[in-house]
Amino acid sequence: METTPVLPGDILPSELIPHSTNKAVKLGPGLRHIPPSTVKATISGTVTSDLRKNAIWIEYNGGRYIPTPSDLIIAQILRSAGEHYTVQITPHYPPALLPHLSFEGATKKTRPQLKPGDLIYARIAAAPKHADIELECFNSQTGKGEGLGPLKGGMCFDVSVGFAREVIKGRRGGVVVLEELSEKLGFEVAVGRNGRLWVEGGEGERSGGLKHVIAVGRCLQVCDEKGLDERGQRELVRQVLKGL
Amino acid sequence: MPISILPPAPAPSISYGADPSDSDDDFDLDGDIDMEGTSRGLKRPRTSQRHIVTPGELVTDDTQWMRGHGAYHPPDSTAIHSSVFGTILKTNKLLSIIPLRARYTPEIGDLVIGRIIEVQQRRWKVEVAAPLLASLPLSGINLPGGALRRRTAVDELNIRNFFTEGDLLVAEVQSVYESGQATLHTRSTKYGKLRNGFFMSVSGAGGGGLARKGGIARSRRQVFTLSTGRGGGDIDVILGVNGFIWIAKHVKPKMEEGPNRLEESVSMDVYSSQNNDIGVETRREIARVAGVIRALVEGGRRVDEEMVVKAYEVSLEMEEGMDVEGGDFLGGEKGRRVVEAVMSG
Amino acid sequence: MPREVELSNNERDFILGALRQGLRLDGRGQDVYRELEISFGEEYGVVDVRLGKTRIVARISCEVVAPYPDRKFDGVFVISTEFSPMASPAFEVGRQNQDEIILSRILEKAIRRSSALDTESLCIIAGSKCFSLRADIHVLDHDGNLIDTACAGLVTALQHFKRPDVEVQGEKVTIFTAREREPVPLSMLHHPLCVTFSYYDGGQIALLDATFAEEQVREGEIIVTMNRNGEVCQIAKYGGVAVDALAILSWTNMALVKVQAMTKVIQARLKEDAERRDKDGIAAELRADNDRPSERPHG
Amino acid sequence: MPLDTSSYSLALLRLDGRRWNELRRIHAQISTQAAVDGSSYLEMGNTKIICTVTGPAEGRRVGGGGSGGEATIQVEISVAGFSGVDRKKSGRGDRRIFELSYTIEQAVQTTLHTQNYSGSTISINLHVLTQDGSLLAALINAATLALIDAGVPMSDYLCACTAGSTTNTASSKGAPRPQAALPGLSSLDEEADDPLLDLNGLEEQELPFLTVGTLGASEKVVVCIMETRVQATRLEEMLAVGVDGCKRVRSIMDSVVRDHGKRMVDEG
Repeated sequence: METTPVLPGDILPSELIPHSTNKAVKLGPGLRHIPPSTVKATISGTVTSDLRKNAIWIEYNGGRYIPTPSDLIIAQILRSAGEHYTVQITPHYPPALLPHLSFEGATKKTRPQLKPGDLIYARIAAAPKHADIELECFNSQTGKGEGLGPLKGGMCFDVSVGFAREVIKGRRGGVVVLEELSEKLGFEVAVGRNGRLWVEGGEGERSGGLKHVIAVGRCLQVCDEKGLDERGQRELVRQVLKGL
Repeated sequence: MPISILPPAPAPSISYGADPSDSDDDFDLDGDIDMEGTSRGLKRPRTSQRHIVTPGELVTDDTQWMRGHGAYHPPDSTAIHSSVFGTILKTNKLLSIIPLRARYTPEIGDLVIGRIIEVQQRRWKVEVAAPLLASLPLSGINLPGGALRRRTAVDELNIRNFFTEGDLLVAEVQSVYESGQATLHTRSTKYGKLRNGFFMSVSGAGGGGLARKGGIARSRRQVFTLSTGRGGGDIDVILGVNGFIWIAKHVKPKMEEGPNRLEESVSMDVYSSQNNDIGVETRREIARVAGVIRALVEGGRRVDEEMVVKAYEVSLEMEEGMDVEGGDFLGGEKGRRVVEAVMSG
Repeated sequence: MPREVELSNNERDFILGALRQGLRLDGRGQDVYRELEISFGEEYGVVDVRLGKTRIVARISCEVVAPYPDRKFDGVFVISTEFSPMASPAFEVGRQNQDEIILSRILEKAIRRSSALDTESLCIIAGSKCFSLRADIHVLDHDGNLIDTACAGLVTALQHFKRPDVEVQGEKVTIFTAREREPVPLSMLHHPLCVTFSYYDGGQIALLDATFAEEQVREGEIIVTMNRNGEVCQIAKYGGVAVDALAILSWTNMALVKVQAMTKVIQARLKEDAERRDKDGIAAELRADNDRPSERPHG
Repeated sequence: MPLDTSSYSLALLRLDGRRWNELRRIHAQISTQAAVDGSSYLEMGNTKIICTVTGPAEGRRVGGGGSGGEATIQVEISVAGFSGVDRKKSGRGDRRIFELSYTIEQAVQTTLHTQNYSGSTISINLHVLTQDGSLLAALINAATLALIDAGVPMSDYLCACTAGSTTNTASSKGAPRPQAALPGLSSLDEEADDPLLDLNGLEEQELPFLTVGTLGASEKVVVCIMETRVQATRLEEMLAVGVDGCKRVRSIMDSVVRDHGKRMVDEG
């Protein structure tokens, strides 16, 4: 995996663009194709490519989350209207729609009854340019929940969008905090690409449970703010665990 | 009741603690309301009509009572306190407080008069003086061309041909949501658009029960026809439970009503907003009825068929007995005299 | 359109649950402030205050104007607040937010009405000339406790600011630039600071320096403004859940301790800055003196 | 307007002849306006307020989202130009008025049981006819009475009054004490000072005071606003006197409501 920093307007050198004979090159966020064969960066960040998938995109941190189809996100119910929930992904984006029946095994009778303010872990089903964003909490092909759905209890922590992406990638993204923490503490995590992390400390909100959740949240936020490398992260985890 | 200018009063003593009203605070459940409702086996809930409670007052700390409307438990206590200003109503073990004055709370089956505020895709939003606007779905009205006709997309497009913003209608409360929002229907020839008359409203009529004073009482007949003197002809009076009143010229239905001909009677005419011809005499009598009702309200009396009819007759008598100097206006002193005459007679 | 960030039910329950066990998300005790960081700008009266992520810039400026006709012996002192949209998605430019009006009212009462600033000292010639002092408060980031931060920022800025020196000869007024004469610090009578208590469970839990999330789940707040001499300048409890009168008294006592501690931090930072400037100040003055003769021939 | 407060210590009578713990005459009426859901007229001494309440009724949707299932409360205060000593036209954007209405809004929100009225608005309109001190207290009391008349459920009366202190060291006009003065030194001459209940306009201009609003006769404080500088040691007395005053205000308001109720029941 190569990383080269680029600025908006930079023309990508052709050696960075994966060349494959049988597959078309896929351009990801932050890149723009100008025919016939020029690729320009539209955002500053590092060029990242995946040769296997024949894809290239720009990895960047900061800015707002822009909903992209098939992203997993943590969103908040605003209200229920008609046959949809109106859901907020970020405060800066118009609300998205989540159909009442987009849950695993949901029928009119058995669908989850969510109140305003409840959190859900959902996938962006479609993000059309000029219409409402649609979410789903199950795989529409298989009908399985795949871990999506309402999030009960726990706590939600805000982190930067880039960090959330790194957490999803885990070790590959250079984040080892969760692994390190999980050796000592038991907890459950959901990572939303919209920069929200949900942490739940297991059964019962006993003092230990709450404390662990707070500790996990603090580790993640400090990591994000200070941009710690792996060693720094290990050190941080060691300190926090000692504090418990 | 307007603000009265007071004569200089002697400064009240500071010792309000010894105010006679305070003795009422020690309201004794055994003495006042007893268990009369249950012990006598009455079906009808009984109220302690004379006893007034005010917000925050301890009603009872006996745990056998259940808390109803207008009452609350303070945090970490099982005692029942009143949250409104009103009288106590007991229904078996349920203790509720009926406010003396409140906005209208819709109940299923209420006959109400409303005004269309908003037209939406498949329904109207109707102001009925309740905390929330009531909704009248397109499916809740009789469509012209027979009751069995199906609602079509064309009807949805022409929704304003039936009712439009500002129209008045009389309807029945079909259901009430948990939020307190009412759904109305006009699926009867009794209900529908109002015309040929005069609208007035009586505030603070809500609250329900027997405690309602100076307002419209829920009674068996909310709609009645009054045959007036002085060439006025028949006048329809509709007393909406929500405090809205409609007084209009009586118009005979065009067709004979019969169970089988109901469908035909629903023509587009029902939704016309055009008034019929109304003679001067009729107009004057409509105004008189309105004046009579207003006098009753100002006098703090209940408004129902009996009272309205009686008061109307008294006002006619007074009119004939006197010179016509005061005109037909029934305000102020004259109104008070009408009310007094009704109460004494 | 951005909308106000509302906490999810999960966060609400969690924060409250943790508070009931004496835990705060950032690990502080209930009566512990975040670290008050103060830095000064190049000019006098420019102060950047941070309390955790909350950040406020206060700037004092002054000009000479005619005093108000009904207050001939007083200078003019205006406090203006601005919430920048970058602080929170709920803030909009140009539209006054409810919190903004309340913040400016509290500052008004805490500093102006308590006569922390001696406005009479701003008068140059009664009825015709006086200094008009303007304090601009800019909220750059909002993570709770805006009022305490803004008040600390404003009071620090007022102490840091220096107005130009003036000389009055009859009707003639000479205003000296900073080069001609060392500017004069403002005359302050006392230094009020705000302490906001956010309470939960009917006053059983009281938090100091609540973060934005903690503010959103609180039942009510009470803002106490005191100076280190133990004078209460202002108390504001706008509604909220009822609390015991005794709790209010004990909170005022606690506020005094916090105000005294905060005053110490502010004074220390002011002193550091003054020392740093003193060295530069002398150097600058020397340079100015040397420059002057050489400029003369041209003038 | 300098006020000679020195005479107080001699006769222990205030300018208007009251003792320290005396309320002014409170007169109130409810159901004064026929066209609204609830109304009241209140006099606290020479401070006179009319209040009308409309609702709960469905108002214009603000924002779009339901605000947590509670009714919205709107407070509007209009101060008559002739209400004060100087004829003044108060503008729309007056922050002081905004603060008053914000206070009432916040105080009423927690006192009313608005959970049952989600989506509707209760609007409270207050008109100040004359002002002679204790304005906020009078506004709160008038609003409470009008809300009771409108039949809106609430936990208890929200009643308010002011309490002051004859301490003159910290009044806005008084010579400000230099910073160096130790708090201990000044307390000697303060011992003769008395707390005062229910201040009138003149006293308010001269003396430090606070407005307390309590929930019924309990000692739970809903509103506490103080805008003048005072030694923290004086606070306890002022609060105690204020809370006690609120209890008395409650019993006066309660008797007004009861009298009115009795008349309604008797007449109907």
